[in-house]
Formats: sequence, C-alpha cells, structure tokens
Amino acid sequence: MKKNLFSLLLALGIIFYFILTPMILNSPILRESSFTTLMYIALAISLNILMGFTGYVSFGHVVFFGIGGYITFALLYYYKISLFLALILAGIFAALIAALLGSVVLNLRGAYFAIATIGINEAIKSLVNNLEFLGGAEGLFFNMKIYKSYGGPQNALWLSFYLLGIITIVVLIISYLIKHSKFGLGLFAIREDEDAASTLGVNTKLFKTIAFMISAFFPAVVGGIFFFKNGSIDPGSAFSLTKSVEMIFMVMLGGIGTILGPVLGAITYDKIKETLLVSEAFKNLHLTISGIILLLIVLFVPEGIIGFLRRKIKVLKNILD
Amino acid sequence: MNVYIDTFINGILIGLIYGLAAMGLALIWGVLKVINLSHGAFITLGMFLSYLIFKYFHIPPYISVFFTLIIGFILGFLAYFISLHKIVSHAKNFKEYELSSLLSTFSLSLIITGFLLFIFATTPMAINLPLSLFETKLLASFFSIIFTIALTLFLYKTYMGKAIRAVSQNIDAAKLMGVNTTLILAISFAIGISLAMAAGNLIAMVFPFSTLSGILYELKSFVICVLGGLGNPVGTIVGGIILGLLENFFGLFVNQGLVPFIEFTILILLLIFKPNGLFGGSK
Amino acid sequence: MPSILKVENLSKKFGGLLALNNVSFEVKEKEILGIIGPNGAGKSTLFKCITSIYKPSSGKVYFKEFDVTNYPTYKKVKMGMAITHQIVKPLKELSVLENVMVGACYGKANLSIKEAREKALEVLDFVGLYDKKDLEAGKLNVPQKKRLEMARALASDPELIFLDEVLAGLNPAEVSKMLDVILKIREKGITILMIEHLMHAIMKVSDRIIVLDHGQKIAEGPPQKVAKNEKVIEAYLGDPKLALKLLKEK
Amino acid sequence: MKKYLSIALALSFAFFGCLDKKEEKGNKQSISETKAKTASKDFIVIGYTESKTGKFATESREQSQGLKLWAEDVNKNGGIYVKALGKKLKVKLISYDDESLKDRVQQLYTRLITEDKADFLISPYSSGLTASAAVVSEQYGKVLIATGAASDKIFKKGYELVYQIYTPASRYLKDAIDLLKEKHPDVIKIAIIYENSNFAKSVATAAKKYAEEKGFKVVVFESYDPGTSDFTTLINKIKEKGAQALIGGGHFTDGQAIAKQVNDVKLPLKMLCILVAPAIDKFKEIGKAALYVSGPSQWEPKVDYSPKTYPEKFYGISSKEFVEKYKKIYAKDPSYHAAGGYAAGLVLQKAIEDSGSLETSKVKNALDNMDIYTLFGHIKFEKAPYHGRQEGHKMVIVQWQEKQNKLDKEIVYPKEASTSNYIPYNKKF
Repeated sequence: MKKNLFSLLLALGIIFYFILTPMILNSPILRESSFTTLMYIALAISLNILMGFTGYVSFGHVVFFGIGGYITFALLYYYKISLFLALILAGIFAALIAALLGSVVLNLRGAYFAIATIGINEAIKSLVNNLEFLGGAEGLFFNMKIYKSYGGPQNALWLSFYLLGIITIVVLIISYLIKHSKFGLGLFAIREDEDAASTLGVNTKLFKTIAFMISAFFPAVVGGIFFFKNGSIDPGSAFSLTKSVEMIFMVMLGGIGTILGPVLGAITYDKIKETLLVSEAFKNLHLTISGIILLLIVLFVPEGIIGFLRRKIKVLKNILD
Repeated sequence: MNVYIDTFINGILIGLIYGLAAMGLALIWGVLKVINLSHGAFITLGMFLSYLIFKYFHIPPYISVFFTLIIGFILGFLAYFISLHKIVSHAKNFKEYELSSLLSTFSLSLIITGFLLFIFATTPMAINLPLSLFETKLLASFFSIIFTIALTLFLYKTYMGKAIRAVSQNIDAAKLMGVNTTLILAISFAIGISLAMAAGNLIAMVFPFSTLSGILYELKSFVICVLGGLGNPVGTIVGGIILGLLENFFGLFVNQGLVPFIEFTILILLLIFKPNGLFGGSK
Repeated sequence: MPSILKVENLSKKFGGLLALNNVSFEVKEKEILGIIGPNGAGKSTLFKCITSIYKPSSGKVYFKEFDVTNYPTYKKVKMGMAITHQIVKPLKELSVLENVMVGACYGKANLSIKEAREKALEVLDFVGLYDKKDLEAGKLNVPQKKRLEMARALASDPELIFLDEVLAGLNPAEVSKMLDVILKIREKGITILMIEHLMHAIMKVSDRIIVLDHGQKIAEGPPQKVAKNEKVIEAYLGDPKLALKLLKEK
Repeated sequence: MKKYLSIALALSFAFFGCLDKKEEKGNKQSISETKAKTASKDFIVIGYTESKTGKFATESREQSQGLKLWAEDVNKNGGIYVKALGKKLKVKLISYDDESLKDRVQQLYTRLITEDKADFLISPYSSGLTASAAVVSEQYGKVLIATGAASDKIFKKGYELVYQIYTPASRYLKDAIDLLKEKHPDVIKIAIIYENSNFAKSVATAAKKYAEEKGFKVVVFESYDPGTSDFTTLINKIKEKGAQALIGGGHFTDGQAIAKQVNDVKLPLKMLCILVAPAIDKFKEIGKAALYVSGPSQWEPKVDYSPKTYPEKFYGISSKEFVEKYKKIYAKDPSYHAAGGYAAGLVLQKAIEDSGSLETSKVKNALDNMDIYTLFGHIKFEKAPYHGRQEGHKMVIVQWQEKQNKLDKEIVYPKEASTSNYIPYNKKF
C-alpha cells in the first residue's frame, strides 16, 4: 500500500512543481511552457486509463480533445455560458460519445481497434469540416470580449493555466484510485485476458466502456481549456493525428499502466521536443531526430522509464509504480 | 459522354491506383501482422524519387518505376532490420509486438518525413509529362494490374512466395518446416516497401504532390485493406476499385467535402461487421 | 436432492457441423458429475454453451431454477458458477494473489478489494500456492497454473464449479494431489461438473458420469455402470476389449 | 506516511529544480540585462515564428526570407532612427519553428516577448496560427503585424494591436468577378469550387455573395477535401450544370490539378480563375494547360510599384529593386509571401520612424494613421469594428499568356497595373 502512495505523492509533487513555479515567480514564460507540459501530462494519464489499465490502444484519442474543444468553444461562442459549466458539459458529452462509440468499437481487438479509432478521428474531423455552425474548415474565433468577462486576456490565460493544473491533479488522483480499486482490478484482468476476465465474473463490456468514458472525459476538458486559451479552433488543430500518437508515446516512454509513468513520460517527451524546437543545431531536423529518439526508446526501453528503473535499481523495484 | 459512364470509368481507374497504393500495406499487414505506419512516408519517398529522376535524368516515371522497385526493396530490407527485427524476433506471438510495431514504424515515418521536409519543405511538386490526365491514369492503372498479376504469381507459384504465405498463415509451423522466417519477414517487408515506393513513383506522374501527400494514401490504404482483406493482391485491387467507385459516385450526389467522412464511416462499419474484409469469412 | 443445473436439448452448430446435438441432463446439488468422451465429442463445447462463452444454437439452461440460457458469462459467474479453462488463462502480468483476487471480487463472493485479499490468501493456502502469491502469474509452471485456475474459481464462492480437464498434463503425483483438492472442494458443499480425459481419475471421484460422443449423450449413470456400457467403450476406442483392459489398469 | 510525503515532495522539487535551474538563471539574467538595456538599447528585437515543418513550411519559408531581406536592408543603412533615443538602432530578428501547429504558437510568442524581449512581433504564416499568436500579443500589449494571414475573422475579435498586410479573404475574388462582368456581360451561370480549408472557404463564401449581388447565378458551389487531387467528378458536375465560368481553388497543388484537368476535358469556360496556383511560377510546369488561366494575386514581381507610380506617399524600395535583391540572394523570383514579409517589416519601420519611439501606444497610433504605398502596394488599416484589417491593398489578377511560344504570366487587372489584355479562357480550344 505504502509503495503505491509513494509514486502518487511523487507524481503530485512534480505536478505541483509545474503549477507553483510559474505562480511564485509570476513568470508568463514558465507558465506557457508549464501549460504545455501539464496538458501533455493530463492527456497521457487519461490515455493510460484506457491503454495502460484496459489494454486498448486508441490511436485516435485526440478526437476527444477536439470534441471537448469544439463543445466548449461553441457553448461559449453561442450561449455565452460560464467556462466552468462549458468544460463540464464538454467532458460529459465526450464521455457520452465515448459510450456510444465504445459500445461498437470496443468489440474490436488490438490493431483493429487502433485502426478503427484512427477512422473515428478522421471521420469526425471531416464531419466538423462540413458543419457550418462549427465554422466548418474555417473554424471559430473568439472575440476578445469573451476574455473580458474573465478579467481580460491576461487573467484568462492564468485562469486557463490554473484550471489545467486542477484537472491534471484530478485526473492523476482518479487514475490512482482506479488502479487500486476493485474496478481497476477488473480492468487489469481485461487487459491481461479478456475472455478469462469474463469467466471470472467481470462485466467486460461495461468495464471497458466505463474506462473509455473516463479516458475520454479528461481530454475533452483539457481540449476545452486549450482552445479557450487559444482563442480560435479549427478542425486541423483539434483533430491532429500526430497528437494522438504523441499521447501514446508519452505513455510508453514513462511506463504503461503505471501511475507515475505517464507523468514522467509526458515531461520527458515535452522537454525533448522543446529543446529540439529551440535549439539552433537541431531545429531544422527536429522531426527526424525525435523519430530517431522514439525509435530507440521503442527498441531498447520498451518498458518505459519506470520499468527501466525498476529493472535496474533494486531499491526502486517495490517503490515505483 | 454520359456523366455516369464518365464517373464509372474514372472510379475504376482511380480505384486501381488506390489499390496499387495499398498493395504494400496489405502485404506487410498480412504477413508480418504489422500495420506499417511508415507506408505513407515511403509512398512520398517514391514520389520524390520519381520527381528527381525525371528532373535530372529525364527518365519518365513509367520507366523509373523499375529502378524505384529496386531502391525500395533495399530500403525496405534495411528498414526491417532497423525498426522491426528486434521487436518481431523477441516476441512469442504477434500480439506481443502489435503495439510496439505500430510505434516503431511510426518513428520511421517521422524520420523520413522530417528529412523530406528539411529538403523540400511542403513545396508542391508535379511531374508534367506530355500526356493528359486520363492517359497517365490509364498508364498507372496498367501498372497496377501488372503488379497485381506479378505479385500473385510470385506468391502462388514461386518457392519464396509459398514460404511467405506459409509464414503469414502460421509462422511457428513454417519455422518447424525449416523456413528461415527472419529472412522471409525481412523480404516481405522489403517487397511491401518496394511496392509502396513504386506506387508513389507512379502516382507522382498522375497527380501533383508534396511532402505530406503520402499520409492521404496511407489512410485510404487502411480502408482498402479492410475492404479487400489481407489475403491476396487481387482482393486489395478489388478493395481499391470499390473505394474508387464509392468516392466518385458519392462525389456526384453529395458535397465532395463529405467524401472522407463517408469513407471513414465505411471503414469503421466494416471493421465492426466484416473485420476480415468483404470477401473474408466472419470473425 | 434438488437439481442445481438443468440442461435441456442443448445444441450447437458451427457452420454446418453439429457439435452438440440435443444434450439434456441435470446436476444435483453437491454432487460431482463427470463428463467424458473421446476427443471432439463436444465436452468443452458443452461447457462453453452452458457458461455462455458460446451462444447455443438451441436449447435451454436452467441454473437454480432460473432460465439463464441467454445470460452473459459474467452474470452466470455472479450467480454462482465458476469456470476453469482447459487451456490455462492466467492473467500473466498480475501477481498470483491479484489473479485470485479478481475471482473473489467479481464472482458470487462479490467482495470488496480488502476482503478479497484475505479471501484470496485463504484460498491460495487451500490449493497450496501461498508461497507463490507475489509471483507474476505468467511465471508459474503448468501444474501451478492449473491450481491457480482452481483457486480463482474457488475464491468466487461458487455453488457450481466447472472443471475443464484440470488433470490433463499432470504427472501421477500431481494428479492425486489435485484429486484431493477436488474432494475437499466437494466437502465445502460445492457442486462440481468436471470434464476429464483420464477416465480412471474421473471414475474415482465422480458420483455420476455422462458420456458424450459426436455431440450426443450416449450414456449416463454411476461410474461403474457407465464403464461397462459397450456403447461407451466402443466410442472410446472402437475396440471394446482393449478399452476394458485399459480401464482396469488404474 | 508523512515521511513518504515529505520525501516524495522534496525529491521531486529537488529533481526538477535542478533541471530548471539553468532556465531560471537565464531568466533572471535577462531581466537584469534588459534593465541595463533600456538605457543603452542597441537593437530593436522583432520576434516571429516560422513554420519550418508541417504543412505551411514552403510559404512560411518565403515569408521569412522576405522579412530577413528587409532586416538586412535596414541594418545596412545603420538601422532605424528612433527619435526618442536619438539614434539609429539595428534590427534583430528572432524566430522559432511552430511546426505549422497551434500547440506551441502561444508558448513561443510568450517566450519571444518575455524571454527574448521582443519589441514588436510579426505573425506566423496562415490565419489560424496568427489568431493564436494574436491572443498573446494583445495580452502583452505588443504590436503584431499580420502577414500571410488573409482571414477577416481575426479582425472581428476586437483586437487593438493586430495589423493586416494582405488583402482580406472577403475581397480576394472580388476583382475577378468584376473582370468577368466587364468582359463577359453575357455570362450568367458560374461555378465556385473551393478547398475545404480555413482560407479558401472564407474566400469562396465571400465570392459567392458578391457574385450573386452582381447578378450571377452560382450553379455549383462545392467544397473538396484538402489533398484532393482528382477533380474529374467535380468537373463532370460543372459540365452538367452548364456553368460558363469557374472560380475557386485553395492551395497550389489542387489549383494546378484543376487547371490541368479542365484543360484535359476541354471544358469551354469563358473564365477559369483559380486561387493561389496561377500566381506561383511553378504553375507553368503544366504547359499548355496553364494557358489563359487567371488568378488573383496579392502581389507580382512584375507590378510596378515605385515612387514614380505613387510619388506622394511612396515609402521604401520599389518593387523592381526588391525583385532584384531577392533574386540575387535566393536565385529565383520572389513570391507574394516574400514580398508580404518584406512589407511587414517596412510597415513596422515606417511606424517606428513616424512615432519616433518604440512604445507600443505611439507606434500603434502611427499604424492607425498610416496611409502609404510600398513595393507591396497600398497599405492602410481599417478602424473599428474591423480594427486593423487591411483596406488599402488591392489584388492584381494575373493570366498565363503565350508570347513567342513561351508561357508568361501577365497582369491583366486592374488597368493601371496591367501588362497585357485579358483573353477568354476558351479561346485556346
């Protein structure tokens, strides 16, 4: 019991570090880079609930990020409701869509599920591209006035940052609670062997669907915050397949199915990418270099950072999770 | 001419080209059980190779395609050992490497795309032969049929082809029968990449392209593989033709912009109801 | 004694092949019912149809008087059935303890995670896997995996347990250990339905035996009687005399 | 448990503290540096992001090249004279790769403002990225010159400090429709097809509205997906509906494909006017298929914008001079993206000189009152409700014509800029 708590606290500590430093130093540049990092952390943890706990690898998980972004945006744009309400509605709606989609695609296994989720993302992207009230391909743009009701753009950016921080903490705690709950045990049973799980009395279909819903809820909220902060949304940036694969990478990199793993994975991935992007020597070839780094990870550290540490350092074996 | 006849002919031609683009993906998926996410990147690589050969040596794509096939085979062979061998050979069954192979081939695509972007940015390219669009389409379709026949003969009539099919059906049994499975897997991957690049080479003469064009064909190839199944090249071509016809006829009646939505919806429905392709058995 | 399970005219078709043909029988509470038959007789198919792993083509299954034919597997497990697999299905990357906890959490026992842990430890002790509790289940050897299957089933507090060839692949010493466990289970008042290929073993523990051949029930009764049934012997070997000889070698 | 908590927290802080220490130090350093700098400022720092990767890489690269050329020119002359400081300051450009994605645009612009201490900002390429950057620039009160962004929507947002260089999408095809009306009063049915993307859709929607106002009947109005390369079905549809003119397009690749495929089936259109593609030199690669295809362009190397054409308000080098300089360095004709990049710098330079200051409010004032002619054409910004939207700049219409058996891009509209007469598209069949 204690060993698990250690990882949770470590993860919480890390997240607090990213929330507090920009706040204490009152530094917008740190806030911006922390925003990206926290966003990746939250997305990676959410995906891990599906991918790490249940074993279903969604290659199109960004679809919920996009759906959440669009719902939040449209609600604020047309109905001027409060951001908090809009975010919650976006999360709920995304979870409902996940339930609907999940009831069919969760019957697919392995690569077929992966391809189906890519298909879902592309189909929804194309649909949104053609929906006039969502701005179609042009997307929607906020008027600066919207930020005024949150104390001007300056405050709105800080607000988005804090909201994201809260969501990241919430998703981390939820992921921890799930992992150590009866429900989580059921999910792990499904991950290991779905048929065996159902003969042990696990209602696999329901469990998978709930896991899918939870792992859809949080990306939707994060998407809502992200596009609120960005002030505009369009299908290309809302449903980017690359971000989907990045999410998978972050989970893999940190350690699939663990509590701390997605956090470490997201930070490492983000820092690598940020360094490459602004470094004089690499910025022209950063895509190729990240490809090489990722390939090396997949080939040589497939168990991720956590798995690697557990394997190499005996003391950590029972502490890290 | 009647619009419907026009649409029909165009659908078939486009379909053959799509089928050609998907053939490599289907082969690799079928034999290695790897969904090659670098497929699109290799198609793009083929397009640029075709462009460069045409630009500097004035050799038209319908001839340079043979050269591209060889380059593609070599690159594919290398790519297998760089990105897949370690994962595939360590796993007990393909389920174990299903995820990591998706990721390693995706890294491969990042490496290739990053490199192409560095050199060519997203500058649109086109190879302009003194041929009409219809003629280039005919030419590419012709190659599509030739490749289908050649690949089918190879798979069903040669020793190597039979070994590949044996591996695709049951790798353990093939191993027991003394087949060098590593070599077979590497060769299958190399042929798949070679076909992808050849497809790119030919498509470059039909349509303009840029560094990012490959991904579109990759996504279409998923749909085609699911439509036509993974078993044999003929299935893939038929899958391609179905997609080509669907696209063209839908385009007549609904807004063109909605076509991808319809395509991917079909993909999802097929996966759910007919995961082994329209012509395969049920799950 | 009232019957806990009643199977009525159960049939299963795979494409054109009739794997089960109108099989009917009853299982009484607290008895051990053995199901035997040659390879391909439909024994496992019968189990899978009863437990909804396969959907039967026709027929009815009653469990404790309820018509449960179309209940999904997990629901049947929750009602008190427990299933082991012929081909062991450990949850490989979970520990032995966690494996058993899944059974305790989701079977009829329906325990909380804390209670499940205690229950699991108790059951592991019962089947003799206590010292392996923290090992990854994938790392157990075959006999241990078989016992793990049993443990998971037991942890769910079942009323009826399905044992699918739990003795297969074990050496004589292990077989006799396992038989002890089976008898101990019966002492707990749990009904057992077991498939076995090894005839002598099943004869020893079963109260009654059903014989399947080509998807049909060809005999039913106490072990001794069934063993002498010529139809059964013929089904098994095609040569009644040789079969009899084999049966007598225990 | 408390022990674990404290250990965990301490560990994580220590670990990441180490990681980020360097960054913080750098940060503090630059703060003290800038304090010193304001007294003795040597550079005007101009920040922007370039899409070095992703879908906008090509256009963005050219835009950036134009901007760099401007900076070189300025620095060759010793910099921009800032009256308030009483001296000339050189210009320093700082840029990062935004990957053509929204993800990091805001992060990078914040970095440019807070860490690199940019005085002024230039937008990324494309309207979508510009919109993201604008949120940050407004927040920090920095002027953002938007080039490579033709959307109207950004300027509905109530921004105070964003200024557009390009003719906005709503006026993109206006001149083409005027031209059609003028040359072919008999044409009634027209078709508009457009790429389903941000920019093309705004253009097409505005064009449809304007065409209908002018009495045209838009018989086909359809979008196609980005990346579409086969237009056979759409062309069939246009043929069937009997449209006499076709306008539309989106980006280069699709535009080129449309021109080629319309030519293949010999569709006898009176006018074929395509966005983007005809304005780019590579368009001629399709040979005869390019003949008589016309298209709007923000700017052309052939235009003659010089002190001679606009003696009153001209500012900076003439377009001819710009073309020569650009050719010398990059060995090719500049595209309008490049000219737009140069113009963005020029506008900023003019505003700094006019206001004699680097203060946002004063420069803003100068921009609000700006009314100049440059190598890019007329530059003048709208007031509210579309504050900052370009209202001076006009498109030119180019057409590919044949001179001595060679394809050549001529300017056919407006008359004052034209180098040749307009020829109906179907004349070639």
